[in-house]
Amino acid sequence: MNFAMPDFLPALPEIFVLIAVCGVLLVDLFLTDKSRGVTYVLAQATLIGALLLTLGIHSESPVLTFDRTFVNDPMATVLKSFVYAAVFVVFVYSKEYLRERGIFQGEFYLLGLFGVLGMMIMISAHNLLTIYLGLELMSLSLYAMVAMQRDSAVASEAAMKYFILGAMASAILLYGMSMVYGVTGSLDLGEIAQLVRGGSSESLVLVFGLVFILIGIAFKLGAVPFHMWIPDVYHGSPTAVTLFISTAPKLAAFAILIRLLGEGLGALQVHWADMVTVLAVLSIAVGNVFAIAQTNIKRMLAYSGIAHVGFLLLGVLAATPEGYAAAMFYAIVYVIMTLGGFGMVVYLSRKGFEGDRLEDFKGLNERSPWFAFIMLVLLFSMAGVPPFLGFWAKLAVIQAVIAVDMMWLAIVAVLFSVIGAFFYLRVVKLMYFDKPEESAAPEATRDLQVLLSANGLAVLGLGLFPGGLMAVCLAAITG
Amino acid sequence: MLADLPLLSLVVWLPIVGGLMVLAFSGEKSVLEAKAVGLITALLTFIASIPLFTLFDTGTSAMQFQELAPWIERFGIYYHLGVDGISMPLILLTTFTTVLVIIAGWEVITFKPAQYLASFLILEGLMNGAFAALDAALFYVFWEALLIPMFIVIGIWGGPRRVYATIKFFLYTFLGSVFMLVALLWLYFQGGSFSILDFHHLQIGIEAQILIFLAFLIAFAVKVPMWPVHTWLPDAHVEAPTGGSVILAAIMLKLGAYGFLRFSLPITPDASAALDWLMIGLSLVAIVYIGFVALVQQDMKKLIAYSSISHMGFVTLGFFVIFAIVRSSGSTAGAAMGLEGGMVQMISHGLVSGAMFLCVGVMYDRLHSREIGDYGGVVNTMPAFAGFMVLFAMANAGLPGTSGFVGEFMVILTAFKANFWYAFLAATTLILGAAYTLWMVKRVIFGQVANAGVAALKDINGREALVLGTLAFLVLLLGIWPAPLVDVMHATVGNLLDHVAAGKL
Amino acid sequence: MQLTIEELNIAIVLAPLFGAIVAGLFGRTIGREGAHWVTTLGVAVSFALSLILFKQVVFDGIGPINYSVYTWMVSDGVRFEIGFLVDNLTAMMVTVVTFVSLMVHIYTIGYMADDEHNWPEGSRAGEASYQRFFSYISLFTFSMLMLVMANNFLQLFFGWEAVGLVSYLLIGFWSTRESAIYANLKAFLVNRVGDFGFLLGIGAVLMYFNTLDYSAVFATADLHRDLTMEIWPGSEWSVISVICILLFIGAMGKSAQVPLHVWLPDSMEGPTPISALIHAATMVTAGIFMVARMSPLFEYSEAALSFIMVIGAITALFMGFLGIVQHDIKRVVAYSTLSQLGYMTVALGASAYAASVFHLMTHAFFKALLFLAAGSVIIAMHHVQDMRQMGGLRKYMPITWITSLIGSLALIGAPGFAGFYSKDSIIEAVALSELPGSGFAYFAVLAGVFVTALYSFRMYFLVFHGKERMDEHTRKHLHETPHVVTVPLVLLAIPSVVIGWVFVDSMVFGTFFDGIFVLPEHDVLAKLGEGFTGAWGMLLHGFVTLPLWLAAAGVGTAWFLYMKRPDLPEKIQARFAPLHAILERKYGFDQFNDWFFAGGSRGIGRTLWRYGDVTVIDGLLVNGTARSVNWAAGVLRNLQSGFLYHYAFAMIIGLLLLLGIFVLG
Amino acid sequence: MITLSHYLTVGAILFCLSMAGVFLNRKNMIVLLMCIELMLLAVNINFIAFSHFLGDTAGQVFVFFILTVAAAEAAIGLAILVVLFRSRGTINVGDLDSLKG
Amino acid sequence: MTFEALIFYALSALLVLAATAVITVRNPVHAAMFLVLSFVASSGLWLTLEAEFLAIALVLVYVGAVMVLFLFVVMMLDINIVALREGFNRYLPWGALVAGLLIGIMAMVVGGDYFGTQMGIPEPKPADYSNTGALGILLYTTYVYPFEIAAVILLVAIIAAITLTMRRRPNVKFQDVAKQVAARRGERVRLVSMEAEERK
Repeated sequence: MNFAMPDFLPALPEIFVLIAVCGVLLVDLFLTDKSRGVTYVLAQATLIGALLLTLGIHSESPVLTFDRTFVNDPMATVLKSFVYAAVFVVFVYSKEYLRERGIFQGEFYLLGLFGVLGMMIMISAHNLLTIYLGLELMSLSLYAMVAMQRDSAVASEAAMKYFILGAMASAILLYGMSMVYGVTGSLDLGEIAQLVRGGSSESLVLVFGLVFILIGIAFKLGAVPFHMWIPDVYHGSPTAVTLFISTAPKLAAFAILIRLLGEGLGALQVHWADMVTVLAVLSIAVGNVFAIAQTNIKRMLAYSGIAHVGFLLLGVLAATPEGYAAAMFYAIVYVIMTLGGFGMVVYLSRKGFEGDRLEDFKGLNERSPWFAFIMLVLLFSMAGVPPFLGFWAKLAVIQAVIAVDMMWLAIVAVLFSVIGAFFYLRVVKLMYFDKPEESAAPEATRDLQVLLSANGLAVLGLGLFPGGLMAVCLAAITG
Repeated sequence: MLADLPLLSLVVWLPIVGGLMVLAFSGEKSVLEAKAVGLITALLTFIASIPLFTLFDTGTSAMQFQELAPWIERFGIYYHLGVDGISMPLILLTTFTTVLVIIAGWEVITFKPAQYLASFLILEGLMNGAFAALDAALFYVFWEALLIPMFIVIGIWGGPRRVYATIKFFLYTFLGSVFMLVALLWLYFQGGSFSILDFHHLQIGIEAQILIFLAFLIAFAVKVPMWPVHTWLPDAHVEAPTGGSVILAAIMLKLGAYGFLRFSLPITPDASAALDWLMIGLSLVAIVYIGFVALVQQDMKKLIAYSSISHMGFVTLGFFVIFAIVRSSGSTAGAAMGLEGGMVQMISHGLVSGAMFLCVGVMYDRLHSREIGDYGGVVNTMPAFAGFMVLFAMANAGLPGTSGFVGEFMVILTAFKANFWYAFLAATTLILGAAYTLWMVKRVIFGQVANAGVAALKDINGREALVLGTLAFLVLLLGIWPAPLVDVMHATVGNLLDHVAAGKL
Repeated sequence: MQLTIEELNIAIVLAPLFGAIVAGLFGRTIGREGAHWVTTLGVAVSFALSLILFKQVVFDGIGPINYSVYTWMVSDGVRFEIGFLVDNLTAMMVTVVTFVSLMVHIYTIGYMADDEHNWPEGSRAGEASYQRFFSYISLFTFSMLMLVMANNFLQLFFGWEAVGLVSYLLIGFWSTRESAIYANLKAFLVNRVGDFGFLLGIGAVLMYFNTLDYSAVFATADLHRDLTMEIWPGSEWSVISVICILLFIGAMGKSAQVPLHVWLPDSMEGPTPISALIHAATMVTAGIFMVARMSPLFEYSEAALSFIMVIGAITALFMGFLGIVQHDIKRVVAYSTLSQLGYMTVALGASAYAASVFHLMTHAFFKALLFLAAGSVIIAMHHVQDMRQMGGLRKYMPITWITSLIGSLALIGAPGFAGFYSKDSIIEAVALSELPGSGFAYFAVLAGVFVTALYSFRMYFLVFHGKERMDEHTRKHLHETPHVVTVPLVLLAIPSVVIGWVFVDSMVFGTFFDGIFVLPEHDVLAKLGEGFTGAWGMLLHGFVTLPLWLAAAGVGTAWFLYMKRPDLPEKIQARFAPLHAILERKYGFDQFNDWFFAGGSRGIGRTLWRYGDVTVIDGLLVNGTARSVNWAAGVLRNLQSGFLYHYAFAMIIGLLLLLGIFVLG
Repeated sequence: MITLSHYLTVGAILFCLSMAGVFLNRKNMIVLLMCIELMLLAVNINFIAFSHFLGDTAGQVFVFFILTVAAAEAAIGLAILVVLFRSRGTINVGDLDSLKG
Repeated sequence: MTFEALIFYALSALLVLAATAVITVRNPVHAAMFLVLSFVASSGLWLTLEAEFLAIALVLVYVGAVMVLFLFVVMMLDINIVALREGFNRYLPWGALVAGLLIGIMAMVVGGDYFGTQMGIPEPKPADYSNTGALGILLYTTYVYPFEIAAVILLVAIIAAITLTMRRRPNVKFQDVAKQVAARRGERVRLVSMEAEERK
């Protein structure tokens, strides 16, 4: 039996992150709670290093290695880079928050970095097996992170729900994978794509498997009706963890969506496009309508996230490169906006005060005009009002839908976005039109303030010049 | 030399940058600096917009002062600005009104004045952008973005029901415009470009045209506003601070009408022709129905708001009667006056309704009431103000010699050519407009001093006199000599008319 | 310095405007003296120049002048211009207007001298009211001149509405009086009803002639005589008729013809000088002037002419009746004005435009005279206007008495006085008209003569003769009014006597009004002119015609009832109580209008607002949608029950659904 | 004769049963964890059956990994369960409803 | 019915019954035991599918380790069993309906022609075929990358489990042998001299 040494280079970032995490793990063992900052710095350094490596080995065309179980292509490069960036921001935002709640532990960063590794694996997966393992690596880390605040009853409840439903979703996904495997006899996405395209296989069973796979991914993305964990988990988790869960994993989930549906089962597009349509419409509707009734901003943002996923799926269901690019753009934009949104919650919070009720935003304009403005930008961006970034994301996906002549879908989407605008406006109303209950500006560390400002301004700035990011996404999809 | 400057970019971005600078003076100690920066910015913008008029070539229908730069190449979106005879006067109106609004709010706004000024300046830039944009996506960006400062303005500095009003305002208009977005995207796919001028020449079948037209209609009808999607306006006006009402009435409503000229008519001429009955019907309903409704209002701002709707009915009537004329005569002769009349009405309404709202604002600042019943005999304590009020009321009632007359006159004359009954119903505004306006004047201005509040009123100060006087001058000037305004439109309107009459089928 | 004719015209028009602006904007600075000087001088200049103009146009025969001053606007190939058309008709009107206006200006100096007493304590509106008043009447003069000198419909409409505006301002001059501001709103709105038609008429002109220039329209009028249009499907209307009737509706408003007359009596709430100037001499005759000016159009529409004649006849007779029962001295004159306007209108309908305009001119003088005389009485009576508190005033105010008598005689058409020539011409012309309705019209104008005489002399006797019914205090202070008041009376009395005699020949039967066009088959005046033997002949002939005896009978009746048997009127009143009630209520027009139009509009408005806007659109559609979305959100959120098994169940259902749709389906 | 279908049907039944178990069990969280294990078992049966009938060992490799992951999952699941019990004193599924709406 | 079929049906029935019992029995300990049974039954099924290594691994790993863990937790948490059964029957019809429907659809698909007849029965592997060897070769060559990931996953599980469950309670008393050994006399014994007290 010949065993050729695989090419490790494309997987360098993964390898680096793994080694670095192990290093951090060891270092952390010898740190006292006072010097826990070192772990934080190391974790951030790991992310930066991974980013540099990822960009360094960037390749224009797909490079497969490890017996075709791993792929490095432009999409992987872009998505991974944004994953690092998102997690970097999450770590910055959450540092003070964790410290105030006594969970500023090395494990948070370790699990976070393992989660990042899982996402990287998902993004670069080219085999059903690696997809599954990446997904599990990420999910397990996330489950644990949610439960980390052990004395919090809601956090452990959230973790339990997340875990049970997540495991169920994994099983469903696996069931779908088994069907695909059973029909094609292969786990390799490239081979599967070829076999499916060849049409030699039974399409009914494939569609059957497809449904399960789609549900698995839909769960991770949080598409209706597989979304029910999202509000509870976002709400129950410590905000720092909510930040983490709600951002970077979406990019990874998007990646496997493209890998599985776009690359692997692209030939079944006629079938899954309709399924995705159903999910998209339901997500947009449920997300926007349910959000109206919320009184907790984390919950509200959770529902808003569900609606955003619906929009993202619009780009996917178009099943064109432009559509995928639009969806990817949407995913990235969503991550940027969500970081800001939950970042604001962190900003408002302090020891013993979560700052996650809507009323907590009352009169923010008088307490801190600048951050009220940042939140305003974020909210309008989420509502899809130009000139902010969120508008371009919506524009891109709606355009993708119109390009495939699904006008009705575009109209449904925009109609619900109007309903959605209402609850974003309500927050603006609280911040700007209501009187504050306390007058002092919320306290926050300098790095949080700077980064949060940058985050908001990015939404504005990229809104004014979205062309670059769009081009990046298109290039990432078309190669 | 002057023409080489990117004038349009200047009038768009100068106020926005200025507005952001004003925000830098948010502190309580730097109120005066904030005001100074705000006023200077507004004045500079106004000055920058003047060459648009003086250097304007009335002989051509082509876009002038064009600026073109790639913006988002992925979608073929360009930063493309330019003005023609339709948009140029509106930009001037915008820059001018903003100056007045800033002066008018000078001492009145004490709560966060820097944010107030910044909102208006940013709003100004965005409105100028919407008028100047020649790229549909760019237009849409401006069109939507300007909701935000207005939302803030009404919400922060508005009256007791401001939250309801401003959210209603935002959602209403947002609802309207998303349909336009879908239509614009569809058009993009037909021609592969977002250029409005390219849209004009797209060949589109009649069914598609009708759908596009309806999508545009929802967007623009809400903004104009046309019956029955007008109910946001009275609320927004009533609750908005004076400056907000002025900008809303003077300029924002014009955006909707402008949209009809820039989008609906040239892009979907055949659908416009096919559905002109609808548009004319809605316009006439606006004129008559709203006229009656205005009659019974007890709140001055609400009354003026309703009168705005009624007056905007003339604008849309003027735009859409042209088809009936073209149909009956087979040529475009006689139709241009409708378009030009609608345009003139837009400008005039901007001045007159702005002035009316400022008048109400003057009284509100003193007595903090907009109820007609709380006033009476104001002339006894504010004679100079009463003079202005009566003048603007007369202009609102369409008295010849004031600008209010010109547009209505032109539209009614054109409507007569289309159908006697169009003109008949439109002309009822002569009676209704006078009735609701002058009845209000009677109850507010004339009569015995009604109560101690009125007895204690102080007449307008120099600042208010300056604002109202400037408006009075323009109202009279346009009434006595509208030719300069109308002349800049001829080439553009003629071209538009030929284009629309030719159709696309 | 020799002015060109163009400069002359502009100067005539602008001189009053200048005065108005100076007095209006800088009234406080220049003070009362300055204000009345600048405005009076402005009008005086205007009057002097108009005399020059009259001479040049009428006597030097430089002919009709038609030119444009500036282009107001060009749209759609149509040039809207501001310009002047000056022919004999215009010249006559300009002269009359400036003359009466000048008289009124002078008179006002006296009449308004104590105006501050008319304002409540502390009202700042009363501070410069004197200056403002002068500004307004000068502005009125400007507007009226613009109206009569217009060479196109646009400018006509401008003047038309501008005089309406000034009328509005002046009726409501004493703006703290509820009745005044009610009256001025009413006047404006009723006028607007007329303008509504007028504007539509202009629209029709533009549509069919594609120009608003008089000369161009008149030149092609006959080409349009057979054109028809459909107002509603299946009905063919003559275009010219439609245009003419629409335009005449405008005239009905301005010249207070039934049923749009209701504003005029109420307009007496304004100060007396403007009642004289605006609501008697000039503005109200704008409608008459307009129809005369449009004669080239009206001639082609017998339907319109008939309509005009009938409306005029109704006004002439029935408004006269109302004069009999009024007690307010100014209202009597006002109803007499209505009645006289009816005469003029009837003449228009009979195609006797020249007679109509002639009557317009004579009426301007004697009615201004009567009003100013009434004003003089009012001044003397310390602003008491009720005739029941007067009587025997001739002893105290001889000049007023004499001039009033002259005015009244002129009004009833006593032979030799101005009114005789004009009124007789009208009656004779109507007799000759063959249009439908002319019979009724003839009856009305004849009966009107009697009625006119009756109410005129009723007033005369009640005011100047008989018992002195005023209170002691007033009587003590009774004396003749100052010269600024009496001089205009005298100056107006002169033309009231002589003007008819001077101009009847050229104006009614000659070719003076060269701008007036009459079709040969309508030309009653030409027929009448065949028997015309000059002013003397007409005077003599007058003694043998019915009108004179009717007038005499009227005077006699008045004398009998109010001098001889002052107790009788009350008895008659009691005897014919229902009839009297109808007259007291002015046929119920006001009540009907208040109830139907004012109340109805408010009712419609309220209904549309409450149910249309508030309930249906806002309540049901807008907020209803918002509410239902909110409600749905509130209810649906219960789906998110918090229970894991429900979440799992949702996933299973989702799985089932997708399988069901895509695998089974 | 026992065909692939037979095995797959067993897998399907097992899968559905365990899913129904998640839905039906309203009291004990531990049983939910067991149901998850059963679901994975069902998938494993599928993979092994396919692997056998396709003559391809990759399916078995997959099962190998699933087993590994399932063990890890069980560990974490139980750890969360312990945390939950410590913080709330119950593992009753029906009591876990403080997050809702 | 062949012997193989008999075994298949027997094991399948056992599996299904055991699984049903897992979700229906009251006592979690019993449930765990039934789970063990179902693992064993499926391990038997896997043997019929010539997956010897996995069959053994299943028994070893699951029955031996995972189930012990389950039981350990069950015991540790000491849950009131009686209260845990309410409401089950109320939802049973729904559960049965949904499960039945689902089984129907799934069985229809997987029991269809494609897997039923089109896919033939493979030849049995030769006697010297080593399932473990084949698996091992694949695992360490083709699937080395997933193998590494699996290792990481286990590491995460360790870290997570420790993080979540290990508590350092400040006032818990425990022995630290190293500390005990390193103790010096001076740290433990303090010699004090005190005055004798007088008896009261």
